[in-house]
Amino acid sequence: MQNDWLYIGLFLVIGIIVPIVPLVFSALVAPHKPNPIKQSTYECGIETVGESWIQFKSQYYVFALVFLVFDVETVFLFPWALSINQLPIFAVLEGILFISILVAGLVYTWRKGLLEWI
Amino acid sequence: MNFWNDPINFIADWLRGLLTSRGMTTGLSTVILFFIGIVVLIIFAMMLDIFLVWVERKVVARFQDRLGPNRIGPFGLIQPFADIIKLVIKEDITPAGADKLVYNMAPVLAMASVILLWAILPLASKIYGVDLNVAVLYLVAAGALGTLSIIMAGWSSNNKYALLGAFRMVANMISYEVPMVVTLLIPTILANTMSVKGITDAQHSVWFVILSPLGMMIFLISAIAELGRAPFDLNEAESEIVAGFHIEYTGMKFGLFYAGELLHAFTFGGFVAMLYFGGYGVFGLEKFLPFLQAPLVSALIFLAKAMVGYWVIMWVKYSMPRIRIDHLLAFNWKFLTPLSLVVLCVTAIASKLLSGSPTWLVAMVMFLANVVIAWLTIEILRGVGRRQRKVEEHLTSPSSPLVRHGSE
Amino acid sequence: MTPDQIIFLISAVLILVSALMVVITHNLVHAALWLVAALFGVAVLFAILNASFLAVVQVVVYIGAIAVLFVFAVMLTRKELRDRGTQTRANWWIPALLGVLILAGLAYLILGQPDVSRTAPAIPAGVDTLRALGTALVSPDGYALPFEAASVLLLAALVGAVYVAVGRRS
Amino acid sequence: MILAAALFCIGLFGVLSRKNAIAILLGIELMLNAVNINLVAFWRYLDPSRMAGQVFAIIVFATAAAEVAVGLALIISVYRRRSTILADEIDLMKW
Repeated sequence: MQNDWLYIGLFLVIGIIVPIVPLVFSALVAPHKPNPIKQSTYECGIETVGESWIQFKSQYYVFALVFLVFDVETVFLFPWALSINQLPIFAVLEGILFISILVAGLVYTWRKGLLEWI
Repeated sequence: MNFWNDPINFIADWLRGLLTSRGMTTGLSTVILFFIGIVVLIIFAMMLDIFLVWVERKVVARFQDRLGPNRIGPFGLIQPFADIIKLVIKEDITPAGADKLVYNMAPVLAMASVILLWAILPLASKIYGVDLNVAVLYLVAAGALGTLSIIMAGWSSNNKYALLGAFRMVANMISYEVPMVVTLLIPTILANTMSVKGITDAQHSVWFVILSPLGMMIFLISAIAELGRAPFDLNEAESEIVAGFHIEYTGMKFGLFYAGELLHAFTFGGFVAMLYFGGYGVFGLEKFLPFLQAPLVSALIFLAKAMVGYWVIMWVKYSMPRIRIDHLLAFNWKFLTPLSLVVLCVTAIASKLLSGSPTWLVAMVMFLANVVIAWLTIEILRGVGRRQRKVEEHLTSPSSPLVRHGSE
Repeated sequence: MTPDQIIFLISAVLILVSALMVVITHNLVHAALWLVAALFGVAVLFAILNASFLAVVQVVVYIGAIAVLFVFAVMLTRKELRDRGTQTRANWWIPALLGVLILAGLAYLILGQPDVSRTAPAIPAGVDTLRALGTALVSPDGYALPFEAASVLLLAALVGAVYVAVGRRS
Repeated sequence: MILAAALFCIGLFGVLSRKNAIAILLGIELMLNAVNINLVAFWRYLDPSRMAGQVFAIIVFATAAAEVAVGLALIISVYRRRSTILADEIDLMKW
């Protein structure tokens, strides 16, 4: 099996155990006196008003969307970046075409004024 | 194989011999071997983390020309330990209504995503976790885990400010991940491989920073933004949203977030060093001074460079004012991403055309190309600035009753 | 039982359990988080199948972007503050039955295949699959057209989604 | 492959039995992943030299991403207008 991935897998397992150790340790050591006052969420003094799952502007969604598209684009570009030396000039131009199409998308969102954060 | 120039493999073989002699299957012994290797690496990382806490406070003090902690022990070296003990002792309060599982998982994930980065960090030509051939993408994946842990923290602590802070932070991290990934592409093109070791070897002749200074600049800026350090740290901004998504975490959980962030900053310092400043190579001096080859020494070189990178991050942190969220995001999408894409295309074309030529020619041309791009962008910005100002004058001048349009 | 199989089984169980949880949990955000666990299992699976590029891409694209998008969407559309009441439709057992039937049919078909053996690992060619992937993706005779078509698809998705999401704002 | 089939069926079950529109999208996402697993499995076991499998898998990634983006955008706009996303209330085509 891939030794590299075995290493990464093991690394992940230990990576998760390492933060847990102090947590468990502190759970044991720290005093446990939960009382409602202490547990009320910290609201700089004022009581929590309403539930905390408030709705908010769709601005966040647009940013996540543009990020998703560009993320997928960069993933497409990685193999292209790797094989750039073996291929004739045509491949490079092709990659540039790929990028320019998506930049057009970015310009569209920019024109539509969606990138402002009102 | 004498111990000096190849410690890791030497120990590895010795251990393997020991284990297989006990009759374990080779597969199992490699697993145990990896296990020991990883534990050593992580312990080293954690020790470094504690040391970083001290360094941070000391260096910060120097910036603001006051003395750092020096009460406990020589130069306050024991101070970080005191902090840790304090954090462990403090009571962990989970807010009412918080969603237990996710609430406890978030700090663990935050720390785990940083530790994962250490798997591929090349300390020296021989000492490194594993030479993945997709190391660069692996780095982005660890970043994605970080974003996820922030969302979990923000959502689960059932606190409006935490949620708002978390989402602002996520929006910030997400939008800065794009230029970061694009500028990660540049070393991949230049070194024609994604494996970390390949990139460092390719830089023996000339550091990538000379080939694409702009790429390095953009990577540094987006890395700082990705870390949530000033000037992009609107999340922990005291004035605005209290403590962002950290609010509800007390005691050790907060300690994990804090330690994670510090280690993250140092690791990124290391990555900047590795990607653009030639990792552990000393600008090609390797060939003449054989002793530089020794892994332990090159590890020191790498750590020195990483420390310099970290110092720059800290220096920026404590001398730059905080940027407002909309400028922050607008800056990224309107300026950084297009610029990084342009630089990417230019590097691609240049590296393609000059693939045959000697390296110094490549370096020179690339450098010129980057300078030209930089000059162009300044030109465009000046133009935009001028137009903006003209619009301003036109509007504010008493003669025009026109209400100032644009985002109120 | 070679180590491969053990890891394969573990990740298979992980994927199935978290997939089931995605479908069953009432709280929507939990469903999204279980989805992340399932996607992670799939990434481990890709790693086992030596498709290392795909494994990392899976983590970056799916968990990095799509899971985040889901959480954002869940956040944006939470009219009723807590998902009270059963999430599943009244007569939920019909789809369950349908699902099981289809599963049985597919399993029967798969096992019927002559050459399907549980572990028929073909040793991959020595070539660095990643670079081969790159050349295949871009070379004119290879898959150049889908490469560009994918970019147009992404552009269309971006424009459409942005237009729809924000609606008719000034 | 049995695993992929099982995952596909779970996704299908999710799509059919969930009320919330977003949960249906989650189900679809599961089914897409099942397809991906099959693709890579075929690539790995049948002929790793030819790159068809992996390229196709990446294209599936792109389509899945695009699909989720547009789907969620629709849901949000429906939510803004009708302020409900429970599937059985959005069944009239022209409202």
